[in-house]
Amino acid sequence: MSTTPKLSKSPWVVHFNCNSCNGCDIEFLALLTPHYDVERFGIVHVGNPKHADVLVVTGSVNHRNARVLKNVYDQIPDPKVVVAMGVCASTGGIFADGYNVLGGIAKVIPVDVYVPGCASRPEAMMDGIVKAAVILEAKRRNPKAVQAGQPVVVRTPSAAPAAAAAIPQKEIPQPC
Amino acid sequence: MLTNVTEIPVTQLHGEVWALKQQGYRLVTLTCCDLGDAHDILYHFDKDYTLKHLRLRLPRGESLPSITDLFFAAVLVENEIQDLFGVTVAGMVVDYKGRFLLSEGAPVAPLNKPIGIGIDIRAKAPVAEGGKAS
Amino acid sequence: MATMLSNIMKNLGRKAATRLYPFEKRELPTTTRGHLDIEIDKCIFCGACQKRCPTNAINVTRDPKTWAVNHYACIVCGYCVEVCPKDCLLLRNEHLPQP
Amino acid sequence: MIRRNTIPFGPQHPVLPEPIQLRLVMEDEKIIEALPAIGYIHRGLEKIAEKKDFIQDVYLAERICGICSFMHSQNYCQGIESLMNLTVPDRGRYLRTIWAEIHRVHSHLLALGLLADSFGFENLFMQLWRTREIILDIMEQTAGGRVMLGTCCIGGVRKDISSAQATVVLRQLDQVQKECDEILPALLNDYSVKQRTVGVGVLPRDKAHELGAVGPVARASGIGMDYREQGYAAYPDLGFKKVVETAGDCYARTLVRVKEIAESIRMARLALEKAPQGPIAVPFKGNPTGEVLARIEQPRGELNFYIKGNGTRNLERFRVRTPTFANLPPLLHMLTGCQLADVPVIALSIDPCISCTER
Repeated sequence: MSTTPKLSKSPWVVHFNCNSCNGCDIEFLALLTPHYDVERFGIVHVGNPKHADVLVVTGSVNHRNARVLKNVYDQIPDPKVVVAMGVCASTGGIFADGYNVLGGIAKVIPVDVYVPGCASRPEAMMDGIVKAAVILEAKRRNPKAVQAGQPVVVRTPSAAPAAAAAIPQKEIPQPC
Repeated sequence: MLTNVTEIPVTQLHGEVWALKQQGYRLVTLTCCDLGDAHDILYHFDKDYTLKHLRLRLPRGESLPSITDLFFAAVLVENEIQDLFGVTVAGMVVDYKGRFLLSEGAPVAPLNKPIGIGIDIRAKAPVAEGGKAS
Repeated sequence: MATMLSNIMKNLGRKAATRLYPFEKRELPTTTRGHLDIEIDKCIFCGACQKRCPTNAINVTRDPKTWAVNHYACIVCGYCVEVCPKDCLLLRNEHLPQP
Repeated sequence: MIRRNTIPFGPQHPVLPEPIQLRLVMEDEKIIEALPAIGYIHRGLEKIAEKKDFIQDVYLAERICGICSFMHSQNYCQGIESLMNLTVPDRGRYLRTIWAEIHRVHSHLLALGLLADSFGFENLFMQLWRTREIILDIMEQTAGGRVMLGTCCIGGVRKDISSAQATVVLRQLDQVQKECDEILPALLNDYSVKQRTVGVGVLPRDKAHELGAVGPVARASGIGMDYREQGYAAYPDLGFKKVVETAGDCYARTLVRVKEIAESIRMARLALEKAPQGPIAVPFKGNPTGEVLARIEQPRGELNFYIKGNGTRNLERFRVRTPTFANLPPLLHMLTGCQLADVPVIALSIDPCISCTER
């Protein structure tokens, strides 16, 4: 498997339910259970952010939990990687135009990996966490990349109209 | 369709709710709708799968008497109405003072219809506390 | 205690339940909704999908003729697939790969 | 001297998959008063529903909660159907029942697994969730989504279950039944489990009624209230039997769920076998007008949607009262007087779904 990283250290994951409908949360929990069993990659789900390398966030940000999310993020020691799990965490998804929803978690913390899907499938989540492990490794080798505000952004969803154009999409046929 | 609805004035609310409690009804929930100049508040009760509704019309600015002394189950929903519609509910057993579902930075009374045309009540509050920090 | 012990003994003899993704990819059911795709040659750029999309994930322009989906806003509900007059939208059953 | 302390339990707590804070006023180890602080997952769904049109709201309603997603959309569709005087074809009713009951099994297994995790029985948690994966496979095969089925639509359902699929599903349900028969006795008869659940978090019948408990919480306290008795969807044809227990403690609530799993599997099987052939949905025209309080029995209890249409594509008001919202006041009653170490077990014995509660 070319995509499988050399996990010099197993990434420990802390999960934060931000504003999610539970769909992605239970799928994330399903990752820990026998059918998917991410512990075979050394991925351990921990409760304490200070133990963790990877922050997995499900759901979008609202006015009350934005501060909490920022707190959890700040407590994770460097190098750290943030995975936005599901469309709500990426862009706000179906709740994007709610009055209490600020949008994707990128509004509050820098995001490295986006995982699509509503709810994200465990396989997609596994791909995302494996990707996060690669980025974690890169950040560890090159601490400069760790500087806040310069995350290794893998993909930018349409946070800004300009960024939307950068997404590789199925589109633009030749006008006939 | 909603049947079995009794329209009552605010002053009779306690008496009616008390009577229903005596008959063994269970409070299902409250529903508030914004009518523009007033709030339409429905109390849903249930007994053996039969629903009974009390409906009262509360002009804007008036406060709603709480029924939490009769039905403690109403405490969450009354706080919710206070948050989302800006209706003051008087005499609640537990009062979250408008910070039940919403917090600082969130819009005020977001479920009210905009008064007049062109005012978008859903306009987002500038930036939340978390947004500033990043 | 005894009931659980017998379960544990049974599990020892059983085949492992784990699906070895990503080393072995399981065969997905044909009905699965993975991600949205389009057969762009059939598209007439009517914009029906854009209008119906619950999350405004689809953006269609007539001039120039473009059809774009933001996969990170798409909830894969399949409503657009139903309303497409040319049946050119389809749901692939594998999930969108990481870039 | 006994001092009073206030302990915030949550919002991020290892046993809670979702953020809810319980402010516990303690005297030593005993809880004097409990108050919930919610709002961490408030999304403003009721307002979003007014902005989207009523067909898009089916998908929105489904995303009120990821665990009982199908039943939210089912209730919404039933509400709109009653406003528009639509009659769902027989096959549509049966298919809805099948998915709803399969969903209930998955939800109960999930809840029981989390309960096992809350008292440190991780092995049982893993076993229950392994069994639950079979249910998720069924849903993926038949509906296309593991969690979000997206099969319910106004007027019926969007997807049919072919007879070939039905055979596979029946076989898988057998497997679920077999595994449940193996695992669930461990939950019910194990000495250490009983130590943690019997007599803990007692909710007497009169209190349950007064505080408006619904679902398994009410049924464990002796209130025989299950809206499926009223016969929506295909329940009248399936000989539904409700499960009622009287003890009112955590063990009784677990027992209710365990028995309901068996009943749900039975009904899903029966519905798969009995489902008549025919159309699965009726077409509809126009927009909903009027108001209705739609009700349904969800895994966690009775779900109420107040839907008010005004003849346009957008709803005037959509209000959601989910079962956990009704079960929170009883939870506060159960917590009062118990010990801090029992809080996770009691909280998870009502199977809280905070995403539902805050919408």
